[in-house]
Parts: sequence; structure tokens; C-alpha cells
Amino acid sequence: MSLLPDFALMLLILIAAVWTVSARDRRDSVIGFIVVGLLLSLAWIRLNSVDVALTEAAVGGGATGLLLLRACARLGPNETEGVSLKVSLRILTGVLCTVVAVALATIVLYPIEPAPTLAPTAAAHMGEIGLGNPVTVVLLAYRAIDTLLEKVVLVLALIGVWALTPDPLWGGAPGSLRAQHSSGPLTFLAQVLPPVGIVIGVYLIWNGADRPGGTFQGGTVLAAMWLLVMMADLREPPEIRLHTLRRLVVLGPVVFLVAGFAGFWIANGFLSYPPDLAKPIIVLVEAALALSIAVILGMLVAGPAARAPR
Amino acid sequence: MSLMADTLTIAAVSAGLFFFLAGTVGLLRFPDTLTRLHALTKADNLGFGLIVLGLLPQSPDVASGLKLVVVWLLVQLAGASASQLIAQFASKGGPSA
Amino acid sequence: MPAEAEWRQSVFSLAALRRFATYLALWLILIGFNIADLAIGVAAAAWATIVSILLLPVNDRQISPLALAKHCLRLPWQSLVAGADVARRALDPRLPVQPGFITHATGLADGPGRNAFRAIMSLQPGTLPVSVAKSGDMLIHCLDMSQPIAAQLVDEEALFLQLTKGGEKHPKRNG
Amino acid sequence: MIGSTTLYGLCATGLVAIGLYGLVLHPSPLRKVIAFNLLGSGTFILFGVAAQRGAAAGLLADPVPQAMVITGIVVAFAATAVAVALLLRLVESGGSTLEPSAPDPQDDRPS
Repeated sequence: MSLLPDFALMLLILIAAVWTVSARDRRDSVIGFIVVGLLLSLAWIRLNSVDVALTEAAVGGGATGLLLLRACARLGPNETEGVSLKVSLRILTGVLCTVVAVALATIVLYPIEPAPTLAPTAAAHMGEIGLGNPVTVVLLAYRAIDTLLEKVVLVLALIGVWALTPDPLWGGAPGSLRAQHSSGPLTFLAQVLPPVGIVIGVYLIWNGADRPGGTFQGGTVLAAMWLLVMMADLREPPEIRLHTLRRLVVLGPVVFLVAGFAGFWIANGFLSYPPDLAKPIIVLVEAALALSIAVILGMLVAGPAARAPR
Repeated sequence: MSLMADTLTIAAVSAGLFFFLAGTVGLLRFPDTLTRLHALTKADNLGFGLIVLGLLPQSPDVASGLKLVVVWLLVQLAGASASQLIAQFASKGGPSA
Repeated sequence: MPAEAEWRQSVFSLAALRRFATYLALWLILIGFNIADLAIGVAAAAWATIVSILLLPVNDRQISPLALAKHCLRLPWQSLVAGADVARRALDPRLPVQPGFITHATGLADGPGRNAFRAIMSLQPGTLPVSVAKSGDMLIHCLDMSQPIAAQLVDEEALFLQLTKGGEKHPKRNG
Repeated sequence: MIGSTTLYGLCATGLVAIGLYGLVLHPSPLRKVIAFNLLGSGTFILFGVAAQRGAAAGLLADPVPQAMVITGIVVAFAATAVAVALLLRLVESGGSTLEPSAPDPQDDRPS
């Protein structure tokens, strides 16, 4: 098989990365980063990791890109000076980076043989649980504890962002995400696309049990639809004191924890499921997690409250 | 049968690539942002459509083919929306608005 | 007026049903027909329909499915003409473009209808809608001013208006 | 003979180096956050290379590193969101000299 496409992709990724770091303007740098994210999702497909490719495209390029673009808009148009650093410092940093790169490249070029793998263990779990997507099996059964903690990290991150609200505004709504000038095409897109996005998001979540897809990817699609509606100014971001919002944020982790503790008396320990109930439990947990992810990602992009509660 | 399908695929995908190339040439040669948008939206849209058309005979069942058509429709919507938004943004500094 | 209310009710449920069917069809295309999946699909389509109605309220203008199908069939053809047109100009060594703006006084009211029309125009050969003034004057960027674009726009709008029927019967607007 | 997996490994190496360079040298906090994300992406691709090499038992790639990367991407996003929120708060309260403070006309916050 020819290496040419891979080589071209690698070159494009590196060029976009250099652009991202070297661009003068802040916004150009963010756009470079989004391009890197999209190219990386192609690389993930070449690495036979379709689940990761979907996540990278949705979260790595899409959600992070939107977050950074908003930050650019808030920070004003111009990059400050200060790019002119001492040449000696640049050379020193260059040497440091080269050393790191050479060390990593050595590991890549002379890897351990045979390659360590946990694939057989994961495959054995697949049979027990009856799901067809090995990545979902790892995320929700074999290494469910990691996923649970990651959900807690998401909730903590949201609490961290909300905690930056100035005191008088506590409980209010985040600043409007509206684009500066209301415009027909954006409104139209925000009216037509979200229902389609909902069907696709639910499809990704549901289908993730057996084929590529899952809670992260589906949840991000749902979050993106919500953000699109807020950007087109069809709906305002909700006030962060709303109980419904807060319940949705913790719904996923709570359902996950309940399922985990239930393992003590319906199976043999924390986060273990009885074989015949495993699939329904996992699907239930996935649905709750996806809803929470959608809400958390949306609110993370929206940022801390910027308006006093009404 | 399979030969005909393959021929159609090769022809349509090549034509699609040609239009992507033409769109890129337009992007480089056309004089201003709005004109370049024409090149991007129209030529690339057609290029993408032809690639989808070329892949249709290769899809294993009707559902996969329809999926490709759905993707095509979504890209049309995205292209139409994005080009108008960029046009609106680009013309802010330009004549009238 | 009970007759009026009843008429509205039937329009509403018909439109909602049609949207629901569209989203369910999308689900079936994505995942294939399967009884176990269908329950989830129905729920997803119902959720999508509710969101769709919240974002884009059903109004009295109904779209006739036949006209919509006819319009959709024109889409690939237009894409072909538009792409070939741009490709020809881009690859011609003389670069035959005469860019410029024209204004088109549209009769469409502000709303989804006009936005859909703009989207279609942006896919048409040689035209790219830029903005719409309050008065309804649509500013359109053209690739080649020597083409009879103004007349073409009027034709397109007439064709677009065929999509909706019954709009005149109940001019009471709804969003 | 270099295979495509090794090629992506080298690409990841480059990403890590470029990201590290930007992280160390850029004075602007937002640019540091972006560079850090590049560094992270490179690390993730290294996991992808490990996953690809660990293909066994009929699976195209080892699912364990893949699952870890999915978790990692989401956590990286959450960390970026917190960093950006901190940065904006710092700038808006006038605490930074590096980022020029720009009052946002579309936010009706009382200041």
C-alpha cells in the first residue's frame, strides 16, 4: 500500500501546526488549530480508530475551536507585541524541543517488540457483555471507573467555570452567544439543522453500542445543535441557577454511580453488571451520560454568568 | 455489471476531482473575497456531488447509498449557509450593505 | 371562529406529521429497519419534531410535496450548471469575470421562506446573496454582470413561490 | 522500511515539539493554551500508534488506548474551557498586562 496519502496528510498536519504556533494574529492561530483538529480526525481514521476520529472532529476541532474563537472575540482583535524574544532564548527552546522530539522519535522508530496489547482482554469482555463496539465496552464496562471519573472531571470543570462568576451576577445567565449582526442564513440554519442533528446525535449514541459512535460523539452533536440555536439568538442561554439545568448536569454521573453501587448486590462489586442485564444498564447509563455531556459542553462554551439573575 | 459500476465510479470521481481543482484555481485566480466564494461554493459543491455520485454504485445496499445522499444534502445546506455568512462578513467593509 | 380553529388544527397536525415522517425516514436511512431500533427512532423523531416546531413554528403556508420534489430534482442540475460555469471561468486564461452587485426587490417576507430562497440562490450559477435591506431589497453579488441575472432572479422567485400554496387564503401571519 | 503507523508516530513527535515550542515561547496566555492543546493532540496520536500496534484478537486496533484518548480529548476540552474562563476573568478584571482589555459591547454586564 502506498504511503503517499499518509505522508501528505502528515505534512499538512505539521504545516498547520507550525502555522498555529507562528501566526501573528490570535484568530489566525485559532483557525490553524481547528484545521489541525480536522486533519487529525483523518489521521485517526487511518489509524483504524473511528471512534476517536469522531470525538476529535466534534470535540477537538469543533467545540474547542468555538470556545477559542469566542475567547478571541472577547479579547479584542489584536495580538500584543512581545513576539520579539531574545534569540538566545529561542535557540535554547528550539534545542529543548528538538531533544524531546528526538527522544520520542526514537521510541517510535524502535518500539518494544512484541507490541503490548490489551485487545484480547477487551475482546473477551465483549463476549460477556454482548455489545459490538470494543471501545464502548472498554469505556463503560472494562474500564468504567475511568469514564466515571472523567464525568466527575467534567462536572468539576463546569463548577470551576461557574465559580468565576462575579458575585453580583451569581445565578444569572451566561453572556449571549449571539453573533454580532443577526443574519438570515444563520437563523435559517439554526431552524432547519437542529432536528436533523438530534436524530443524528441519538443515532450516534444508540449505535455506539455496536458500531463506532457513542455518548461523547452523540452528546457533542446535541451540544453543537444547542449552541447553534443560541448563536442564532433563537434562544437565550439558561440561567445557571435553574434547578432543571443543574439536575441535567449531574444526571449522568448520578445514574452511573447508582448503577455502579448497584453492582454490589446484583453482581460482584462496584461497577460490575450481571451478564444478562449488562446491555440495558449500559444503554441507560449512556443515555443519561450523553444528556449530561450535551448540557455540560454547551454551558462550558457559554462560560460563566455575565448577567444578573432576573 | 460490476465493470460498468466501476467505470461510472472512476469517471464521476475523476470529474469530481477536476472540479475541486478548478475551484482551487478559481480561489487563487479570482480577484476578491466575494468572487472567490463563488469559486469555492459552486465548483467544490459540484466536485463533492460528483464524488458522491461516483460512490453510489459502490455502496453495498440502498441504505448506504441514501446515507451518501443525506451527506450531500447536508453539505449543500452547510455550503449555502457558510458562503452567505462569509459574504455578509466580507462585504461589511465593501460597497453598500 | 371554530371552523378557523379546526382548520388551523388540521394544518398544524398535518405539518407536524410530515416533519415527524421526515425525521423518522432519516433515522431509518441511518440505521436501517430493525424493530428493536425502531422504538428509539420514534422517540428521536418525536423529540426532533418538537424541537423543529419550537424553532420553526408551523404557519399557514403549506409546501406542496409535489413542487418540493420537483425543486429537489432541479438541485443537482443547478449544481452542475453552476459548477461548470465557475470552472470554465476559473480555467479560462482570460479570466472572464465581471464581478458586481445588483439589487433584487424580493416580494418574500422576512422569515424562513426568504432565507430558504437565499440559500437556493447561493447555489445557483453566478449569484451569491450578500444581505437584505429592511425594504426587502436583496443585495446580490454576481460573477458576471453581462449575464441577464435580474430576469433570471425574477423567474427563480416565481418558481420558488410555486412551492407554497394556500398562502393567500389565510394571510394571517404566524411568526 | 517505514510503515504508515510509524509515519503517524513521527507526525505526533512533530506536533509535541511544535506545541512545546509555542507553550514555552509565546507570551500570550491564550496562545499558550492553544499550543498546549497541540502538544496534547500529539500525545493522543502517540496513543493511537500504540493502539494500532496492539491490534489483536480480531480487532483492528487495541480499544483500551482508544478509550483513554476519547476520555483524554474530553478532559482536555474541559481543562481548556476552565483556562479560557480564568483568562477572560483575569483580563476583564484588569489583572493582566499581556492581553489588552477590550470591553465587550454585546454583553450588558454592569461593571
